[in-house]
Amino acid sequence: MKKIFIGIFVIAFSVVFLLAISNSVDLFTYNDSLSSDSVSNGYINKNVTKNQSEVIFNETTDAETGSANIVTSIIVNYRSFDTLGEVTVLFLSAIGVSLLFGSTGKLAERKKSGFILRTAARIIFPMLLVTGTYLFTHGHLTPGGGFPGGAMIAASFLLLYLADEKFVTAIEKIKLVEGSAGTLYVLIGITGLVTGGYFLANFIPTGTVGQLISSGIIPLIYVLIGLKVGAEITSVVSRYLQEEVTS
Amino acid sequence: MNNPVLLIVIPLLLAFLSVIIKKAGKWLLLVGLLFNTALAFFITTGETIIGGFAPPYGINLVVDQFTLVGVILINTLMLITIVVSFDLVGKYSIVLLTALAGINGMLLTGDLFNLFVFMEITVIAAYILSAQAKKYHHTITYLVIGSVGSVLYLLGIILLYNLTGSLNMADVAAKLPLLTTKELLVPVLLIFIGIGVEVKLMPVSGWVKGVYSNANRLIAPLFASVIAGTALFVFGKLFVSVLPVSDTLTLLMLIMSVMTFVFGEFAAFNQKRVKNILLYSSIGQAGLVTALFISGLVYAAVILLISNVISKLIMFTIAGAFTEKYETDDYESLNGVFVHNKFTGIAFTIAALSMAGIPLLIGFYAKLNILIGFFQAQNYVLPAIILLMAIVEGAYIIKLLLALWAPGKEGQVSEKSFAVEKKQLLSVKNTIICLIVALVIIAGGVLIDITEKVVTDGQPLLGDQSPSFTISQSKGGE
Amino acid sequence: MIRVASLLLLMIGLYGLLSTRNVIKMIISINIMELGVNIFIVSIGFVTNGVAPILTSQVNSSLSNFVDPLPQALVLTSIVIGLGITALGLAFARKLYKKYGTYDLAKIGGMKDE
Amino acid sequence: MTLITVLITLLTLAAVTYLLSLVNSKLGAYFTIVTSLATIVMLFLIKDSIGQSYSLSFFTFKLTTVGWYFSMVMVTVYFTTAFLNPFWIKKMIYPAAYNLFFLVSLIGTIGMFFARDFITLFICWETVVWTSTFIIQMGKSRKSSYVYYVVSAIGSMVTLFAMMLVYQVSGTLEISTAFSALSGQPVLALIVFFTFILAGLSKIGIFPFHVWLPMAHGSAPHTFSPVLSGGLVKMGAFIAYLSVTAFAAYEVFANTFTIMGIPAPLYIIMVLGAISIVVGTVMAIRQDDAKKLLAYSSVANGGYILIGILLYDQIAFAGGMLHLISHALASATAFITIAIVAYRTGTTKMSELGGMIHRMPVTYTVYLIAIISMAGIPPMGGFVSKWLILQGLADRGLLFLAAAAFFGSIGSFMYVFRPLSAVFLGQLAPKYEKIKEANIMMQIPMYLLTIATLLVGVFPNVVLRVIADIQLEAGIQEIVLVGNTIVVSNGVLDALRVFIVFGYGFLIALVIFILRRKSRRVTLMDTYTSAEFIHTPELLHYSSNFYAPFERLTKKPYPVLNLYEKVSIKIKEIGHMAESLFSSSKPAITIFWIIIVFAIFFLGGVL
Repeated sequence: MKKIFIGIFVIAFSVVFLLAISNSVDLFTYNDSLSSDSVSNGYINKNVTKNQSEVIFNETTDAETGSANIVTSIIVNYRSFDTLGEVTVLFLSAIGVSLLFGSTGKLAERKKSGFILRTAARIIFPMLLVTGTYLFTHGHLTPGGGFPGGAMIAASFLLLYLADEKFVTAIEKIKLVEGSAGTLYVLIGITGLVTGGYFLANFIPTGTVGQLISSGIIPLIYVLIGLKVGAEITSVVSRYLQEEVTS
Repeated sequence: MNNPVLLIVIPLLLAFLSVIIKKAGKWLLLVGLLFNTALAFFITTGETIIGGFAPPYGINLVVDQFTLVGVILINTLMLITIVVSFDLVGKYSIVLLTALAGINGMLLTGDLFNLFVFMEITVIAAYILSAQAKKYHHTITYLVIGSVGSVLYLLGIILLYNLTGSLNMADVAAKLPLLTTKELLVPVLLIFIGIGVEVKLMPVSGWVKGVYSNANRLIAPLFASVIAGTALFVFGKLFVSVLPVSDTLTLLMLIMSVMTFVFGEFAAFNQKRVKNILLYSSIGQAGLVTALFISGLVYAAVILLISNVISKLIMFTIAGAFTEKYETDDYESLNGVFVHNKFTGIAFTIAALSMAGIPLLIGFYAKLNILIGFFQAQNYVLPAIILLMAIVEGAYIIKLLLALWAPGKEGQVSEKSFAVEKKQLLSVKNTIICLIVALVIIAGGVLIDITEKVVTDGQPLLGDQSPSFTISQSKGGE
Repeated sequence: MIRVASLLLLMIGLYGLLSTRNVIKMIISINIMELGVNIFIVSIGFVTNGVAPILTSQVNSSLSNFVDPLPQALVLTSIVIGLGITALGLAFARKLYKKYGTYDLAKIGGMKDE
Repeated sequence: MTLITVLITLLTLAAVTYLLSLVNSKLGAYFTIVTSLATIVMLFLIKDSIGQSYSLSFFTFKLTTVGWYFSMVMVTVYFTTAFLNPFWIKKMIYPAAYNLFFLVSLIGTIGMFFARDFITLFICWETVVWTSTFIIQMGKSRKSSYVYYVVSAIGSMVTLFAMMLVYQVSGTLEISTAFSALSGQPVLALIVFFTFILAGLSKIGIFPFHVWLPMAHGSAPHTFSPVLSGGLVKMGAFIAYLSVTAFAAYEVFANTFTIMGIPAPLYIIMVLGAISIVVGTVMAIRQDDAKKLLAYSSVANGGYILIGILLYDQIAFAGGMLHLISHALASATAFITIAIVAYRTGTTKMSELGGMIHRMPVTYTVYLIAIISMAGIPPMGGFVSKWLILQGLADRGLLFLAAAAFFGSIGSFMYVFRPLSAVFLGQLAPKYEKIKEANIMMQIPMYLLTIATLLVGVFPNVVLRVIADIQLEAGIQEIVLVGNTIVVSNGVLDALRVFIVFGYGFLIALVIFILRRKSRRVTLMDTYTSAEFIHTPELLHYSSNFYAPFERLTKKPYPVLNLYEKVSIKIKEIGHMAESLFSSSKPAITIFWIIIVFAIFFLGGVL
């Protein structure tokens, strides 16, 4: 009964909310093209600092950020500071989880996994690892990047956990990866500050748009992010699994 | 090397490093705090671009006088809080370092989405810290409400992005006059509620009681003065310089702020526990500060904010010590606790009196500025409310002080023998720190010309045009 | 239409928060709200007949009709933050369960704090 | 020597006293005597430079006759009371703080009386409020300290509103010029008048702000009650003075509705004064605690002072000003004697005392003279001042006020007589057989105050000359003084002649008393009890249930304190409501509020 009232209440509010929000945003029709005063035009044409009208795949060189994936260029270059914060958020929640659970090192009692899973895991684990690595090394060229790549690496470890009830990750080593990746990210930023005058400035030549070795610090950072995210999520997962279950 | 970005980056770097060098965590925290506090004093006003991309495209840090005050104040307060309760830091040094980075990011950033990110960093750190009390259900409440707040804030800024095509604060502010009030209603409201959760505005401050009242000597002042102060500075920046909306919306926001102020003070009057009194009083004061920001009295708001966070720092530290030593903070069971801790008591009293607005303390200077500002704006209702609340405020503060200073039952002459068992509340070092902070409260209220110079540096804060009280004014006819 | 749907997801999340006292369900509700907002953010950047903002050998010029890349970048950040909060929230929930033996906030609120 | 030097010297002395008290609290207490004596000396030294202005940081001062007069009254009370400090200081929980606050409150009052601008006035005012609040808590009750603060805060906060309002209208904080901007704005002036005078009303204990007096006076440390009643209450009179001089109520309200020739707002305040006289008198009669009784008498006398000052004319104003000093002296004396009795016996409850005249004759005599003055019986100071006030009221034909004043005069016989007979006369309780007279150090203030009371009573013109200067300063007609006589509309008053006549009468009575003395001393246990053993002889004491018949008449106490309590409970209820509505630990409630707020905002934004 109570839930019905809440339902009616929320429905009524939804109507109000949709009416209200329709003043600010058109709910049913979409633009045909990007509006000219949006900042995104600058990102797409890579002409925020340089006077450049068009970027051509595999031709344009020395663009202000050489990433073919524009979203990546925003994440890791134009708004890289956000990403540093984002990584920190993940870092912080990993720390939070580990602080909450403490490191008992003991495994929760788990069911023994089946033969198929155990066998398949051994095959799939390296594939996942490789795919994850591929995702973050090609983040500046193709969809993907550090975050999905890292998540995939973490997934591969989760798979190991599922497959082997005795599997334990060396949390200390994971932490080392986590910490040093983060430190390196900041150090890259500071190097940018020292050499280019801006924190996180792209101080490496950006190369040709579309090449693997291009776009300056972007792949570098994405690799770091990939490692860091992978390490963090793995650490979160293993914390959950290692936490002693008190009956 | 006085680049403000270092305020954010160095703590982060140290946080990452302390994962590797585990044992050095506490000392790295101290290094980070000292570095930040020292650097904060050397920051100059101006704009810092990050990544080399000019503002509407890249992220920038904006340091104006308002932010500068915030940065110096908040970093110093955080240093003091942590130095005072350094023994309680324990494993939380990384969290505190990231919180330090997040707080500085919130204060400095000139980008709406970046603000969201740093706000999340700060808030998540706050969630983790609040769990130190082991009262996980309060933390969950905080987490749920906080997450809803950030979701709403995010929705708000994305709507603003849709309307203006930008996320940069200055850029958005420049494009706002082209928009109608109707269009702005929802985004501004969403941002208001989103920030309101952190600022502790009344209907959305449900989490505050559970979290603050169970916090210890380290966490309570950290929340009540450092994080709350940061949230208020951000509120001021957003609603004075970025989203200066007008008309009905302002009126409604003002009503909500004043409601928070009145109800907060009333609720504080109703409390028996020291921390509860303080937390409701800080809710009330936050309401007053937001009301001042919305009314455009920036200078008065900043002074009130400063006086309030400094007072709360001392008082929450000592209130935390109460629970630590006596396992209660009900002021009636702490009868005469200051008999044994006179200097701690003096620091507490000065802070409390400043909160009650007694003359020659900074709280009174704040009150004067508020009154002068409102009267100048021909607003007579709010000063009346503020003064009536000052009576309520004074009433609960005097009740608290009397209980803590003067042991004894009604009808009996107050004597030492009636006081609670003798325990040392704060160590000598901490007492001295508290007294020094209390001295700042006095100095800020007496040397008002210097206070004004330090706070404004001769420029109006965020274009504030309201008058402030100066020494020459009292001379009137001369 | 997708915008309305995403906002309705937000409302479903709100409904969940209003109607449940179970911590896990609350965290799920928050996830639904975040999901709604994330979809909404992406939909803000949507351009009719637009292509993904990636330069490839097929779409090789920046003058193509790209969808807005910025909301996509923002949404990535927002997702990760959501993930962090969820992880933390679940950890709290688990500690809560260990301590009180229930996920029901109302029951816990009634218990005496020791 | 300038005023600034004086204030800085005093602050230094206060600090020195504090430091000395930390070493030896008794030494510090002696030093409070030295400091207050130094204050008197310095006030005399700066008397020549009256009319000059000074400033220090944001403090500005102007040396005025009225300020000087008020300061002298205040410092006299402080000085004489300070003699008691050494004996009580060991009993204080914070002796050093007591000494410091004692002196700082004195400095605060002096600063306030010489304040030239509102901020200085307010700061000094609040300083006194807070220091005295902290002193009162060292006494018997925390609640009284709380009530004292709250009532004071009501006054001072509302007054701060008035000050800021005036500042906004006039653009200046200087008291005299700021108020002048109000002329021609009757509504604003009305608001400012009522809000400004509220501080005065709350401090002088005018109905309905009198609740704090009996509580605070009754439970403050014995050494502070004389200061509270004799001194600090008079700060309210100063505010009343400002409201008729600087604010110029008579001119501002000249064109408004008048009652009996007095502008309505002023008349309302005077009626409140009259009510206080009645309430104070009636309540004083009912009290069992001597200090509470005297506190209620202060309420009544505050009413006289207020009416006198607000009448703002040649005679009643002089009367009010004179009553200020005569009540200060009498009340301080009475409180000091009660304090000494309490020092020796440990109680201030009249039903537990009695017969002290046998053990403390000096104290008795001093108390007698004090209450004679307080009741307005010639030839003491209170007579002249009350007579002048009544004369002024009669001249104006203000019958209601005059009736209240007469009632108060008659009632005061009843209440001042009660402690006299209950504490000093009658049978001595067995447990007090061994007590001694006050020692010589405690006797000094009694002698000083008695001499002062007599001087004011016999040679009132010494004081009235200063008052005439004040009247000159305030711009009203000065009181006419010829030699030792006061000239009023229907004749002259020669206080010396009155004294001589009464002196003869007293002598004759004394002679008869000594010659015809046949009384036998009856002890408390000397009772015919029909072989029953008396377990509680105190109940047989005639001072228990002293005014029983009268008390039955006024059985129902008035509900003012209840009003404050009700407001406080209401505030708590609202606070509780807010707490339960907005501070739920359930997230759902907060989400609900978010939705509601959003809906309200949307509707408000659209409409």
